[in-house]
Amino acid sequence: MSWGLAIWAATVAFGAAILAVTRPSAVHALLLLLAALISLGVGFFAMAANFAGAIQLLIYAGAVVAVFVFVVMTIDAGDEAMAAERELLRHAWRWPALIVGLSVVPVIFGIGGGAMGEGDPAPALASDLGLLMFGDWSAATELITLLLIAGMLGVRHLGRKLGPRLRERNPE
Amino acid sequence: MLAYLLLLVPLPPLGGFLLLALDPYRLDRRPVLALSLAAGIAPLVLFLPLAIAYFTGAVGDMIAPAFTLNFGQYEVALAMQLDPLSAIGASTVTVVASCVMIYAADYMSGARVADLRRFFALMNLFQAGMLSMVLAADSIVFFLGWELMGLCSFFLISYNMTSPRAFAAGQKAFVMTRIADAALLAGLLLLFLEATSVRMDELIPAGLAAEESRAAIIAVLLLVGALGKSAQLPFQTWLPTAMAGPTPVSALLHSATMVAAGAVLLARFAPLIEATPGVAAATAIAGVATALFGALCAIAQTDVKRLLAYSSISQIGYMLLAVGMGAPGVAMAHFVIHAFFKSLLFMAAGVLSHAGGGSTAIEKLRGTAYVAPISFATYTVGAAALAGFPILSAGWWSKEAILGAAVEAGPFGQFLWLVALGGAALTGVYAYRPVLCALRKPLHDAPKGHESWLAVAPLIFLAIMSVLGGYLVEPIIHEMGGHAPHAGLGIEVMGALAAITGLIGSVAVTFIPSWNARIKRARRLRAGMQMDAIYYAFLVRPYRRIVRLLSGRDGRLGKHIGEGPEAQEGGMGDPVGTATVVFGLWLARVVTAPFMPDRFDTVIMRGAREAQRAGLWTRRLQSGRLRDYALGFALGLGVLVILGWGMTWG
Amino acid sequence: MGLSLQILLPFFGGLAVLFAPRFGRDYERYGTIAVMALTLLVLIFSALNGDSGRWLQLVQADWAPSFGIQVLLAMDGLSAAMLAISSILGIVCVFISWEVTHRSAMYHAVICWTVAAANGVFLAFDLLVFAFFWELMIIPAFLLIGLWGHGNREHAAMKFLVFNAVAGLGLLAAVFWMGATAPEITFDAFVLSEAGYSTPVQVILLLGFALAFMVKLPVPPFHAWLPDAHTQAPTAGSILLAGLLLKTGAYGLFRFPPLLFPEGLMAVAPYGMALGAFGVVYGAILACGQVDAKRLIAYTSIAHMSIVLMGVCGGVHFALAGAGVEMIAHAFSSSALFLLIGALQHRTGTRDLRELGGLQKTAPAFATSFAVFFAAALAMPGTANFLGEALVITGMFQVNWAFAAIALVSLVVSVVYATRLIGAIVFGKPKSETAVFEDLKPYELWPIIALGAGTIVFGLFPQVLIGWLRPAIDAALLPLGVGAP
Amino acid sequence: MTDGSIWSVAPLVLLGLAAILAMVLAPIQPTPRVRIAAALPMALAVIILLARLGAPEAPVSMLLADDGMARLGSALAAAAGLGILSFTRTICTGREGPALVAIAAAGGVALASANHGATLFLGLELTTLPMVALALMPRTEAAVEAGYKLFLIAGVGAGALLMGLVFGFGASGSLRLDAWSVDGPVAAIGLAFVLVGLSVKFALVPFHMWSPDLFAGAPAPVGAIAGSISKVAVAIAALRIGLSLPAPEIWTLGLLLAGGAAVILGNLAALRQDNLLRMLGYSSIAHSGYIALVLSVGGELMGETVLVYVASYAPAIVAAFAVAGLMGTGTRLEDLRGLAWSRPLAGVALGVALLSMAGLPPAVGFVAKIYLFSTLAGEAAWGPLVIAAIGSALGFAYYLRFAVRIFTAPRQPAPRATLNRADAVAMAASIALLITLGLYPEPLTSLVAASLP
Amino acid sequence: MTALNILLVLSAGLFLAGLFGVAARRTLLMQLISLEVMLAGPALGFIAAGAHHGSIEGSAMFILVLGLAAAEVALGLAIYLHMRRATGGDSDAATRLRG
Repeated sequence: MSWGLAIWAATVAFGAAILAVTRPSAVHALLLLLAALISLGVGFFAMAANFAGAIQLLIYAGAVVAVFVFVVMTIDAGDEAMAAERELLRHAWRWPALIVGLSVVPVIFGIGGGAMGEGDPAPALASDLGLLMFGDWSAATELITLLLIAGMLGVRHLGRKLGPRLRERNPE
Repeated sequence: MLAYLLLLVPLPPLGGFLLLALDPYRLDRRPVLALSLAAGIAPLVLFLPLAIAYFTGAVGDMIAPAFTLNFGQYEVALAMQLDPLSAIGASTVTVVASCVMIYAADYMSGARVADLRRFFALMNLFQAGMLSMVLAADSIVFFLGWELMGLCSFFLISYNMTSPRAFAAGQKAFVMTRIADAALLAGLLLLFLEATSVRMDELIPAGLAAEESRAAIIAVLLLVGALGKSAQLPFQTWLPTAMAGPTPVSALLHSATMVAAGAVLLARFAPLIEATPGVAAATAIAGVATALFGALCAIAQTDVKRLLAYSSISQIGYMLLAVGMGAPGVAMAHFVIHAFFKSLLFMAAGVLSHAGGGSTAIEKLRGTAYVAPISFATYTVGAAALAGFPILSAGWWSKEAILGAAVEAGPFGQFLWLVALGGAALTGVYAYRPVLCALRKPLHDAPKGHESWLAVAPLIFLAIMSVLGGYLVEPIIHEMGGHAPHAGLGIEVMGALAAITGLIGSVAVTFIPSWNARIKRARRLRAGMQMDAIYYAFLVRPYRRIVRLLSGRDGRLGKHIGEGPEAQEGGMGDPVGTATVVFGLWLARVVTAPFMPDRFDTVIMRGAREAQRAGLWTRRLQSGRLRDYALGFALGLGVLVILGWGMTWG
Repeated sequence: MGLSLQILLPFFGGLAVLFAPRFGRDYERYGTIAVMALTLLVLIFSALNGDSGRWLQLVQADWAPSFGIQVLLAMDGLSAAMLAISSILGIVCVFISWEVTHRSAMYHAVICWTVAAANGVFLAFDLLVFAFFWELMIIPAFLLIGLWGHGNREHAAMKFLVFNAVAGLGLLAAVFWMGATAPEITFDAFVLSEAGYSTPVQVILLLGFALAFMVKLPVPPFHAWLPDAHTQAPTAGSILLAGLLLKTGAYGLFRFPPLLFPEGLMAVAPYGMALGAFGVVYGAILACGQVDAKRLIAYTSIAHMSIVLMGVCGGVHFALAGAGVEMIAHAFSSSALFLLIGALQHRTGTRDLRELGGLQKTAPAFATSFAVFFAAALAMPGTANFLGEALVITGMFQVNWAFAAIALVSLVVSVVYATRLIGAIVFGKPKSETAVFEDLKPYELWPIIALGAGTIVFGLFPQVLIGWLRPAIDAALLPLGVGAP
Repeated sequence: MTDGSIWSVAPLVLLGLAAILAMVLAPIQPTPRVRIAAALPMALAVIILLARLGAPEAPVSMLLADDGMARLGSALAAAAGLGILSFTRTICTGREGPALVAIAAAGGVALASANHGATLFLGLELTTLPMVALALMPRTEAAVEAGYKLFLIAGVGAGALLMGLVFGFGASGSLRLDAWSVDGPVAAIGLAFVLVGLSVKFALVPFHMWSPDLFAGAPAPVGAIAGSISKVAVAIAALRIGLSLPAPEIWTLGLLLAGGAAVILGNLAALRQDNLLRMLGYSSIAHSGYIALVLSVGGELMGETVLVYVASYAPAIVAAFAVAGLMGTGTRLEDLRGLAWSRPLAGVALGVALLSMAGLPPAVGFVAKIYLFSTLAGEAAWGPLVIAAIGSALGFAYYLRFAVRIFTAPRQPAPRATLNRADAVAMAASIALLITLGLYPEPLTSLVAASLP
Repeated sequence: MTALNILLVLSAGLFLAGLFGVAARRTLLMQLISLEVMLAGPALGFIAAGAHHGSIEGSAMFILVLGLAAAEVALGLAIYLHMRRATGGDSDAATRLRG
């Protein structure tokens, strides 16, 4: 349980995230996102949440970002798209930065300074997690599956060829 | 038991009225005439035995209660009574009414069936009204009869539907008599409050017992009521114009019964009048003044009916003089005699004018004496009674009684006697004018026409009564409890001399061309001293101006209210009403403009515009661009987090 | 039970009538008559075997206890008379609108609902329910004028709605304030009458109530809506308006001020009488200036109702009895006059007095019935109107002679406008419009006979009527501590 | 799993079953039959919930509370879901419509009975994602755009909620809502984040921007879900948080600011709207504002007022959307002219719904308004009282504008369109509910009083 | 300033970075990426708090967050592909619904 390594990994992830968000090119952003997620995974291992770390690396960094890469590959995000993006970005970031900055100050001082109460750090064992997820939290597990089903239903419908009636309703 | 017969007296004419007015069986001409006559004469048939029994002492005073009403703790018993005044009044009314009904049956034979039915229905209703007034034992039935007469006179005067003049005359008559009725009602109600009962025999003592000022006010109100109904001085202008009605109406209503009802009223409440000396004097003065005024105006008339109308006014003036002098009995005697000869004069004049080509102008009557001899003869007898031809005519006896009563009433009475004497002389002058005119040769075409026996029969009867009536004066006065005034031989001789000078004057006026011309030129006198014009200028026109001002007919008020029917011409002005609307609009505009979901859309649009501008601002906020939504989110987050953090400092 | 039927029967009857045309032609008319007749029968039945105490019938059941609202219906002589009038006028309305075909099912339903709402007002003694029915009453009348009126009907209907709704606010404000400040939230009129408010508070609350009643009465200066509403309303609308809605104002004045704010009423009474006196003269003068027949009768209604206001404020036994009788007499006479003018307009298409005339020749039955109600309009003795006015004048003599004099003036001025009305319509030569004029049809004649009989019978034999009103009058006088002088 | 707790979890299970059943049957059976298959378990869930209103508490797990509020909220959510099912037609919501509605109802039930961070988060997301999916169903450009806007803003909102839970978890060590200590800055900021998360779903200003576009663009069921299920559930969750936490300043102040702004902005923006759905969107923002004001003011009547307001708003919005669904998403003010004559049942349903939302006497909205104003006046909170008064006055203006249009005479007599039975039943039920409760509010008031501690 | 404070600040930082990304970037894809970054924030926060307090609920909540992220990616990309055809992937062009 080494807090130093965890903090170090988190700062790397934060830096990667900042860069990902500000790069004009989609591909660079995607790679930086991947880097951030991987470093988070390392942080989880550092905090002895091994199962979470594994899940993070395998599913989040692996599968989820893989889908992103697949989508980015299908569309040709060529350089003129990048130029257009840089153009769009240049004069559009001032206001958002200011407004989001509003809540940075209270977060840093409020959270940073806040008393957290001493906790007894203990490694998060996968067995306890299993017991919890299918014991007390069985309702939550059911609900998250329902959530995924909802997402799946939506995606499946969007993907389907338009039925005859629907096509005549919206010709495009 | 006999008392309930009393209740039956006014019922037949009432029944006649209902049958004729509602006409459930669609009667034809003949049945209508038959029914009217039956209903008209039935009260005479019913009442005469009662009257005779009463006068001969076979049956005493009696009261027939109809039904009782209770208002809260007051018991109000409506009833009819038989006492000297009601007996005399009722018998006169029934006799005269029967004569007029018979006369009318012939006179009106030319009218359409529908008009005939309407005419006789109203005549019967009138008779029911008059009888119930005379026989009433309580103030409510009295006032009911009183007002019913007013209503019938309105409809009868304007009987000739199509002529606007008749309607105007009817309306004027109804309004003026109604003013008097309002005063009478006030008096009766005040009396009721004094006596907490409606019965006459309790009202009068309560009126006497009332304290000074209230008794005076009540007496004055009763006097005004009488003056109005009997067309005495301040209210006399409606009677001459009322001649627009058919002759039988004039004969019954405007000579014998309705117009004289004022005298009956004063006779009924005589104790109250006498109790307050001021009012008694006022009654006498009003009477004498009207008598003089009536006589003067009558002289200048060119129309025989207007002449007779003014003569009715002056004769009733005499009755009021009698009551003023404290001799109601004498007044009632003159009422009876006057009823006979005045209705005779009207009916005879009617026949004569028919004979003289239909117009009632005196000039047109020339030569009718020879065409309708009987009616001319009866007219002459009537004129003699009117003028008070000594000894022979009944008029002389009743007038002498009045003059005698005036003389006996002390120095003030003697002065009034002198004036009354002058009046009597003038009466003589105008009374014989139509008679003498009828005797003259016709100017050009000889008048033709005939006299049917149906019309003439009542004339003859009345002529007889106008002569023999003198014998009735003494008993009537005694019946009424007064004493026959014997003012000594000198006064009677003076009276006779006045009558004779009247006759001579009349001959002079008719036959001396210069005097005749002066009468023709006396236009102001003919128009009743222009009293009519004066009333119109000072009363009617200002009232009309107020009405037009308030009802906005002059458009001044109507225009500025803006849209809606207020602006259109005609009866929309109503300042007080529109004031509230204008105030409401102003209030709406100032206070509740944006929220008034109402037709005042000008207000709404102004209110809505401010809300709309605010609405547009918010909708611009909703730009549709997702990034702005995210910015909004970030802003909200920032504010809340700062607040949250700030809170924990404290 | 009989009482709640008085309200529910016409209401659900109205609903049933809505669907009646499906069953056959004119079924909605027979349906409405049946409903009204049934309501009348139930009324007579419950009135006859009512107990002899203060109230003939009393129904008390709570409706929404959490808000302190309860169904509190009570009936005594006065409200029984009013309910009878509303049912009778309902039947009369159906008879005279026999030729109305435009949406006639809805038309008859609205008539039923007006009667239902008016019955609600006459019976409710829970102030909130009373205020509810008071506001509810405006809607059917608004529809009646707005949808079936003629000429500039939207303007008139809107003016009627605004006047009455705004006035209703006064009533609502007072009721809510009283209900809220009562120890435990209640709107029961009897409980609130013992609430013992101080005199100034009573005066303010009384003004709130009076505002609503005086607009409905109507008394100048709140009367601007009446002439417009009457001229644009259909005949049945005018009859319901004149015969029923005006009476609710009078009934309200008769019932609640003495019950709830006796001291307030005694303080305000002189001003009330002065306003009434002004109204009498003002209404009468304006009536003389009118060109439109219905407008003329509308202004006479204002004059007559001002007399009722004077009577109620008189605080003396005679004045209150006179006000009660005048209310009922006016219901009969003004409804009949509106009926006749409505029939006249139906045939000739105009109400302008300058274009009418000569009906005596062409329609004698019409002329005769007009004459009867002409007599009633100018308060001829023998008609109930005279009795009402005479009693009020007697009461005024006991209170203040000036007001009595003014009331007498109204007797005289009433002759002027009455003769002007009958002169323009019945007398004179028949003009182009009135040349061809078929006489009254049976369905118009029977209501006239009924209303005429009502006026004459109560005029000649008022014993029945005054006996009925006695308990209500004594109750109204009791709190004033006046009792019988 | 004591026997009592079986009944307490039964509704959630039944709704999950309904969702699965609908999903399975979707490709095989025609949609009406799928709708009935989904409707039956839902109806059973509603019945169980109403039956157990008085029963003793038997929480099945630490995640789901089982008190009166939860049951009433769940019942309302499930009933609203049932109502929405009636007008989820295949044309606008595809074959997967009923399944998504069932999922949303399950989410509503979970959120209503959430007293733990996890169920609060899951409930919130379970009501949002089906709405996004449903919004996408017609695949028209407008619908997809609306869906995307909802997707993104709701995603951001969920992120904020999670951050709030993280801070709360960090500060107090437990995710149970009633275990939060509110003294430190961390917990306060955490509560702020949670409030932001909830406000997004509650569509309070400035987080409301997705709502009008969603109502206007997406098919009717989506708006109905947003207006009824999600508003009911979020209101009860917020109520539960408000009741369990000892009056933190940020919570009341935040709700006051956001709520007040929502009332003013929602009403003003709705004033000149001609599109029915957009007007309903803005007015739903306003109604969330009223509830937020009540939550911020507090007082012993707060619970009853929120429950009565929500109970009176849900049927009204479902009825309004049933009619809007019938008439297509682009219905403008003009299209409503004479609706009462061309489609009597739909016209009356929409008319009564609008009257109830405006708060006029015959409908139950009037009772809700009485509760609202008596709470605000009772706590002498003059600011919110004035705002609420101005808001409802403006509300009269635009609601009556639409309501009057329905009852005015149509220019040309439109043909009488026939409703399918499900629509007719839903509309009739909502009219009956709104009017009877409006005239005789006793059952509702006693039910609400019983369900509160 | 315990380790947890720093970690929580960093997780808030991640969240705010994601929020900045959504607010600033116009293309749909970048907004979706920023959304993923935003959801990474709480993931870190839950794990850190769970570790600090030794409670397994952190990891459980992490799994829930993960589930949500997965569902959102799926839906987001599906919408992105569909909207690319109409508005060329630019979120500012998608303003049919406004006012």
